[in-house]
Amino acid sequence: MENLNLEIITLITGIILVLIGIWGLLTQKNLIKIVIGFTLFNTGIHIIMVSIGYVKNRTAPIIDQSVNINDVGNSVVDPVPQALVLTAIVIGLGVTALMLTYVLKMYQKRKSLEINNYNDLKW
Amino acid sequence: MKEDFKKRTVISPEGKPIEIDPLKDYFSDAKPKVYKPGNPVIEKFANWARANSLWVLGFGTGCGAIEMRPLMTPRFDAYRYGIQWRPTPRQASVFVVSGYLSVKTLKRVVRTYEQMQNPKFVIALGSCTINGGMYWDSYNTINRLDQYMPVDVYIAGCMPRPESLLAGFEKLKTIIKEGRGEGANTYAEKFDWYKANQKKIIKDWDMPDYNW
Amino acid sequence: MVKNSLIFIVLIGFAVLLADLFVGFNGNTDLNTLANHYAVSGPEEVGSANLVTAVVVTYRGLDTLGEVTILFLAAAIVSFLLKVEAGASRNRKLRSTSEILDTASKILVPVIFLFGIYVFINGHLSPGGGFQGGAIIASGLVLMLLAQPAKEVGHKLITLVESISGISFVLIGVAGVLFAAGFLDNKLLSLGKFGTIFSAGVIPVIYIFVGLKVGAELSGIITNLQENQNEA
Amino acid sequence: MVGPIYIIAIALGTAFSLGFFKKANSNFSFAFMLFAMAFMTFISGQWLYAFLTQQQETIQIFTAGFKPPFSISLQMGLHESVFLSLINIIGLLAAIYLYDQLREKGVQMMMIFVLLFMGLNVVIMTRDIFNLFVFLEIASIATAGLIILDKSINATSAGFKYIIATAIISGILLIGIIAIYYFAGSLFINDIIKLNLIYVKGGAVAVFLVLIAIILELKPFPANGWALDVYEAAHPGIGAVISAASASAGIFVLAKILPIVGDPGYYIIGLIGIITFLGSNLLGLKQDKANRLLGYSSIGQIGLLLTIIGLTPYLGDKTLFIAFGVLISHALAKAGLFWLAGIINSEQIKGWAAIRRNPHLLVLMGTFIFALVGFPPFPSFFAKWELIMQLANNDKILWLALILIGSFIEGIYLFRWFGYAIKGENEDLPEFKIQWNKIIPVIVSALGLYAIGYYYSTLTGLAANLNYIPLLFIIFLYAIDFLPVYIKNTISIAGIGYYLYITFPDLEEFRLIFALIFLVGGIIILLAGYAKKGRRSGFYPLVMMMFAGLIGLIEANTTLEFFFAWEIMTIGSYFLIIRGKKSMTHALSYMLFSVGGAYLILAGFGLAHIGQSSYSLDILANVQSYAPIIFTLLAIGFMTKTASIGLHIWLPGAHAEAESDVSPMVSAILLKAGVFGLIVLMLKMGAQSFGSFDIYYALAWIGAITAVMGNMMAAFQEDAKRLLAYSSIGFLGYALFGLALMSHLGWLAAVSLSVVHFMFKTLLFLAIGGVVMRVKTKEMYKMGGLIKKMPFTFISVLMGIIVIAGVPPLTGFGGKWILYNAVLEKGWFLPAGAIFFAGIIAFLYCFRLIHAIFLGQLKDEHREVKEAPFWMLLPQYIILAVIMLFSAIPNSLLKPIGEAIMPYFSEGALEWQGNLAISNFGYWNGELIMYIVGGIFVVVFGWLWFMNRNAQEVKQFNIGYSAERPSLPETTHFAYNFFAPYKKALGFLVSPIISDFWEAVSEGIHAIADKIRRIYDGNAQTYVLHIIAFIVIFYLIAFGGSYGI
Amino acid sequence: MEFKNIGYALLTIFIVLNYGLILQGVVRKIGARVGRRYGIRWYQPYIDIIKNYAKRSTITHGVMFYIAPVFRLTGGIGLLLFMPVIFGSDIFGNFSFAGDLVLVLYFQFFGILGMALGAAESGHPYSAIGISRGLSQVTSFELPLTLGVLAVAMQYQTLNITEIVAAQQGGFMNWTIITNPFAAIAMLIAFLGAMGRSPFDVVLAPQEIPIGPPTEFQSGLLGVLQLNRAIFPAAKLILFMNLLFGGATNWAELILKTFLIYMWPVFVGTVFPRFRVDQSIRWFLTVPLIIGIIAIILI
Repeated sequence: MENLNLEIITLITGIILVLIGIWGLLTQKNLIKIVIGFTLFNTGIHIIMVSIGYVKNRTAPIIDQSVNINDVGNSVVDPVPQALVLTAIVIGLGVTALMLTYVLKMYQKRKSLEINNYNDLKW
Repeated sequence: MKEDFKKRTVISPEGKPIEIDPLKDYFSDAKPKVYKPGNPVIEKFANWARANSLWVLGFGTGCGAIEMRPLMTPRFDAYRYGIQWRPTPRQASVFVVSGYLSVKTLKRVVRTYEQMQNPKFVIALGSCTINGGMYWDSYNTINRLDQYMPVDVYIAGCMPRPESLLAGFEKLKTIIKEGRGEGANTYAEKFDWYKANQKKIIKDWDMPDYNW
Repeated sequence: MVKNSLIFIVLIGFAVLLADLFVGFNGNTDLNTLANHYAVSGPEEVGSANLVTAVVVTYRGLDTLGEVTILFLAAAIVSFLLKVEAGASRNRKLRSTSEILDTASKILVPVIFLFGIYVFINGHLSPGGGFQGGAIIASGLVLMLLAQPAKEVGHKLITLVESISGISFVLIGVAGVLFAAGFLDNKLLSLGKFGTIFSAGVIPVIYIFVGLKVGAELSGIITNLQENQNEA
Repeated sequence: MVGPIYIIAIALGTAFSLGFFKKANSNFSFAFMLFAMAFMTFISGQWLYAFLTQQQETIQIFTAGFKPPFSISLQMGLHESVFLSLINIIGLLAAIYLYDQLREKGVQMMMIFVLLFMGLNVVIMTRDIFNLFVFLEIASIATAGLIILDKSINATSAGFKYIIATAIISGILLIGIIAIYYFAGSLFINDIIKLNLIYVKGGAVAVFLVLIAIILELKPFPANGWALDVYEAAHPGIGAVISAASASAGIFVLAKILPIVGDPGYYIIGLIGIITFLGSNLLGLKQDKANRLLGYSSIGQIGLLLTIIGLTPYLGDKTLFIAFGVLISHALAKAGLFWLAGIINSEQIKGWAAIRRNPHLLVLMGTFIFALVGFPPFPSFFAKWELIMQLANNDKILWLALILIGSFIEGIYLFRWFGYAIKGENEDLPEFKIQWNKIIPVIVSALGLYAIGYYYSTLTGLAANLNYIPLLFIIFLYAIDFLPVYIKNTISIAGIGYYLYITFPDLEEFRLIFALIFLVGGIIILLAGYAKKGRRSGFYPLVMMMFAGLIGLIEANTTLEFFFAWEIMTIGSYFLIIRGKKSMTHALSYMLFSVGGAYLILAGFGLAHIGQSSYSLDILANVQSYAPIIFTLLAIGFMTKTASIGLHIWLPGAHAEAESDVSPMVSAILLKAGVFGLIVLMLKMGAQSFGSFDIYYALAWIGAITAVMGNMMAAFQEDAKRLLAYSSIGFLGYALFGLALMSHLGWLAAVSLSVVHFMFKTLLFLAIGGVVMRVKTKEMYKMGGLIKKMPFTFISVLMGIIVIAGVPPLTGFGGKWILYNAVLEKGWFLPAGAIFFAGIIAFLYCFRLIHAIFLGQLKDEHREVKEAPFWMLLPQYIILAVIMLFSAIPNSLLKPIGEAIMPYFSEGALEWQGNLAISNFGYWNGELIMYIVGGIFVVVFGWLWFMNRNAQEVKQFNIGYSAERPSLPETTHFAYNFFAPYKKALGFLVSPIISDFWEAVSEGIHAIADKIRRIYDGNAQTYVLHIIAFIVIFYLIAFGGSYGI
Repeated sequence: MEFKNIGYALLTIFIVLNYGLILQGVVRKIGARVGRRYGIRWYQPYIDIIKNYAKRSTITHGVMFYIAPVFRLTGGIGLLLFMPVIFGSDIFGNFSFAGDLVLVLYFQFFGILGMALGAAESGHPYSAIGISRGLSQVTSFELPLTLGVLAVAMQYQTLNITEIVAAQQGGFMNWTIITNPFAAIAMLIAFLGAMGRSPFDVVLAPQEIPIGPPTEFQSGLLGVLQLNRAIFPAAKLILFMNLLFGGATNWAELILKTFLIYMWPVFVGTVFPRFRVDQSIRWFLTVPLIIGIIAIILI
């Protein structure tokens, strides 16, 4: 089990979160819970992203006292996934906000959070 | 009058109303013409042919009709005298009125007679056509046929046997050959008189005066 | 039940797919070329101590612009969808809050705001940045609205901040095209001395606008949601 | 030039600034937004211009002052500029279209709108894969915002489904991107391409995830329920944007990342594409909501595009040409249709009947429909042509077949819809208003289709020779549509006449003969047009379109020209047919058979091109492979127009319900196009057989059975025009039989019968048309006795039926005589027996036609009917004169035809001694027969007349009627079910097996479609499940068993 | 064509007309004798025709009604004149140089069609019913006839009737009926229908639809039709004689052969009762059709 490093654990956690998120998204009938399913899915992805960028035994890519300015290349983890995950989080935030807003609007119109009440459009 | 012969208004395809008078629009109202015999020589030849080609209208008006059928059988075989049956008045030349005539039948008989072409001949069969016979005081039969159309030959009897009929045809042949078979012309000449008689007895007169 | 088992089967398939994807993943031991370039040359080229900031704001500035735009879009859609129609009754039933919360919030909110501003101004030096700072500002607003539910937050102010900072961000980007090497070029301003507050070119400026903008956008979303809370 | 980066700057600046504006300034803010859109359009347009005309090189735009891969870079090249221009123009038009909505809903919507287009623009330009993701998200979120434009519950729930679905998809995309980053160490697409990730363990899956996510963004079947709901619920203006702009961008993105995947990707894309194309169109069949139907069609078109992209390896450098053609047609046409939907504002497609209150809108709708189906002169036509040619060349027969099947299914519902628009009930439908801002985009996109279509045709050297002059004439006629009918009629006649005059010297042989049928025939029939009053709106452009197609067929030298003309002719005739009363379903079946036939022709041409570089029609003579199949395909294609048995069901209704002077055009002239096609085909390809089975023998039997069945069905019709229509079917059976004989005499018979058929069918249709015009019914038993009211018409019908019956001395006999000789020469006696049997059956319907209409009892209502108008009679008598000429001097007709045949079949030609024709078997002197018969006739007549000169004229009820009298003409006229005993004996032969067959096919397909579409149950979770399952399934397909795509 | 041809043609017509009338009389006489009657006089048809011409009045329903008999008689005479009546005779070859067998086959319909038109104009429903039956029946027996004709034409490799007759010269073993029996049988069965005698005479059902199509014709118009009834069957007999029985080199042979051929429908007619139209159609399209197909296959 020596392979079971930090990044592997987080990666697997991320994958499991993704699967749990999808499972929730697909099986829950409550709109809010579906949104929660989505956020789990999203979070799982973010964790996967961060895991991918991790380099063993290194520190955050910020040049301060703990990082030798002349040996940055060998002391920090990959900054790119971190930058990407920042963007992804913000996008996820926007999407979640939109979902909740739509749910709110739907609830206002029909006073129901049951997803089966919203399939007038079909076929 | 039958409903169909009353005047009616229909709408034309263009949407205009059209007045229809069936009796005028659908029936010719021309009067019959008198056709004088032509050149005597030709006429004599023609009369010979007419006499030897008697096409009888197959119209059983009364009970006497039963006596006409045997004429076609091998026993009497009227064909050998040039007598044949025709199903349509258009092509027939002899009209055998076979027995009594109810008023209703008279109407049909008159109509049929008028549809035959000149020259045409009438044989009246049985006593009833002569004086009404046993029905002389009946409420709905006529007594004398010759008041309604010219009759060439009467064959008396009730019923006359087929032999009498053959004799009657032979008599008719003689009459035609002598040029006396001009019943059609007589009918045209005395048309008004015949019509008056017909109309007197036929109350529901709902047709043109002459049925072409 | 059939449906659930179907979902389960599909999910297993998906899990297999993900497993297949990462089966060869064994952790990194070294930076790849790209990351190495950022780590080694980043401080020099961009002048930002926070390498993530360097990547986010400069190298991948266009992404950030898009990111801000997404928030902006989300805010606009939320505001559009939840816009309370003019003339609709606004008498919301609000629970009164406790004195403690009210008082505490009055003390804390300015501090939170200040902290937020600190975070985005120092975005190029320390962990944090425009997004983080904006989020902190918005959290202050949440506290304020929790404490004083009846308080009307000026939408106009939010919009104004949002628009001005957004336009400024774009203008900085365009200025990069006009006066420097490209859109959102960092070297529009001098890089300054590495590790100080006035360094890293336009990064702090951009982060200020980003912070303001994110704060305003999140605030907009929050206030809109909040104003709708009893409408349902 | 203004740099592409300014598109972003302008769009963002505008979006952010819009926040300053208040609701009161909505006009100003709209103008501001519109300006931004216009400026974006301008930027992309000027780049496009530069690329097209000034050999501009592709440029890279670096951001942040660094080069990729360190920073994000954008690219501007020809392809980018094309897509940007297309998208931005659609955006600009959509903005104009949404003027009311955007103003009313406030600045937020304007921001969202601008940002959507900014997102799409960047998505196209960017070369960074993560940046691609970000801006795809912008576009998705903006779309989600636009969907809820009217805030209705349906729109909101559709928006929710959309967000959920796209969020899942983008999550997948994100996983893929991060994995790619992990494996490639770069986000710069150009770098990634170089790395060939699919050969890296895990990398292949990463690439697959990105690919499948992008495909899912394009809404492949069946993982696309959410998109359909969006199309249905969203405002049509938004639907247009999604369908036209977003989809175009998606396609571009796919093309952009495709090199990362490399060759194996083509297979997956092609597979998904064809499934989508077929599946979506199939489900569209059952759809009766207009917007949703457009959704199905959009997805179908995207499927086609995916297929094309997937087939890139086979299409080679033609891929771009094909894909652009399909895409541009799709984008403009679909946008136009969505915009029209917003104007009509009807949920159901039946409600589109309202559109014809404004005929110009109908023209626009027609433009879009025909562009979608791929008719000329639209870009899709050329694209489809090229696609089929290339596929055939690469021996991709299955793909070719599937694509044509899908296109055909799409045609079904589009034309059904169009049929409702032209012919549906529109009495009770609500009014609609046409606002300037809504109509301008529609007009622009229609004009754009024409312009691009023309431009497109110049791109292929092949299409450069296409003759557009007739089409310009059509446009001219459309422009003067407001003039009264006699002016337009004169102009049309003059136009045809002039065209004949200028082309006449170039024509020879069969081309000359058929040109004369088409053009002289057209002029003669058009003469009848003078009988019409008023404006006859829209008629003349359509007539001219049909004639343009017909003459195009004659003039065609290449397969493309031939097919182009064929399709033009189909359009024109379709409209002519659908103009008739109650002709909606008939026009639809006509169109479907035509489209189906056209696709067979297309496939045939495609296969014929295998291994040949030339496009001349002569390639048919040097076919390399599949010769019998090509022959069969083309023959069946042409036989849909000649309405051979099995393919005839469109004809009776179509011809019977058409207007009185259109029936002769479609029956007497149009059908000859099929004959002409068969002639060309047979001349070029010669004898063909499957193994030892002679195809021509089969054709002869088909012709014979067609003749028997057509004539027999004609005999049982109650409707006069339907009778004539079936008679046409029968007659073309003779022609087919004659052609199949492949001998001098067979062809002489076929061609002369074609000429004669043209004459008498024109004669009869015009005559019967005149009668129908007067009596206002087509049921023969409702007429009767019209000889006294319409004697001139009677004479032409009399002559017409004598010609049909083939009774000497008129010219119809000539054909029969030649056919007998040809049969004796060939020895195919059994089909010949059927042919002659059919000839006798022709008596039945001939007599019935003339008896039931002109003889017998005149009806009450018709007692004041007038003779047909002069202008209807004039063409009849012109033709009558020609018939008498040909009858009296048969070699005036037969000699030129014989000479035309001579170069191809010289064996067994007729020997002419004056008017005496001598064959190997017999002889025939038409002139002499005419004199003899005429002489006997005159003598007998004179004698009879002398004998009976004093005959008493009587009236119609003066008949010997068993001592009774008729009472009503209706009950006296024996005409209904006239051949009752015949029906009793042989009626089983004409039981509608074939229509039943086609109906069963149609119903079966519809039932399948109805079952399948139940998968779209309206639940967002189901849709997500579809997406995940789609990914998993294609993962299994791609990686199934072995590793690596 | 010269004017003397017209004279020859008139001669032919005269001979055939008289032959036809006498044949009619004789056949009816035979029919009567079979029924053990004395029967009509053999010259009765002459008297009937004269009688009809001697009618003084006529009615007409319109132009077509008037010229229908003309069509009919023209059809009959034309059919006769387009055939070589006597093989090897210039005089009685008539106008056979104008067209071949196909012309003759199709010219039959000239009269049928014209008659149908005229009868229909009378407006009489019975006429129309009769025509409906007649045309239906014609179509059905035409199919075996056509197959037979094709077989015969193929056998002799010509459509020229004179050549067909020439090929049959030299003894009865050369006649088509011997050399090509199936075709001949098919044609002879079709011939039954063409002659319109029992069992295929429901067209003229005398009492049901008073003699069918000509029900309204009378006087001179009927006379013309009667002329045709004499010429037309005779012409058809001559056609079949030419095709199947070796033609005739002189009038005596012609009269003998046609008389014997005529006995075929006469005897069949005397023995068999009437078919309904649908029955006769079915019958013609089964037995004779199959025989015809066999004939074709056997060529």
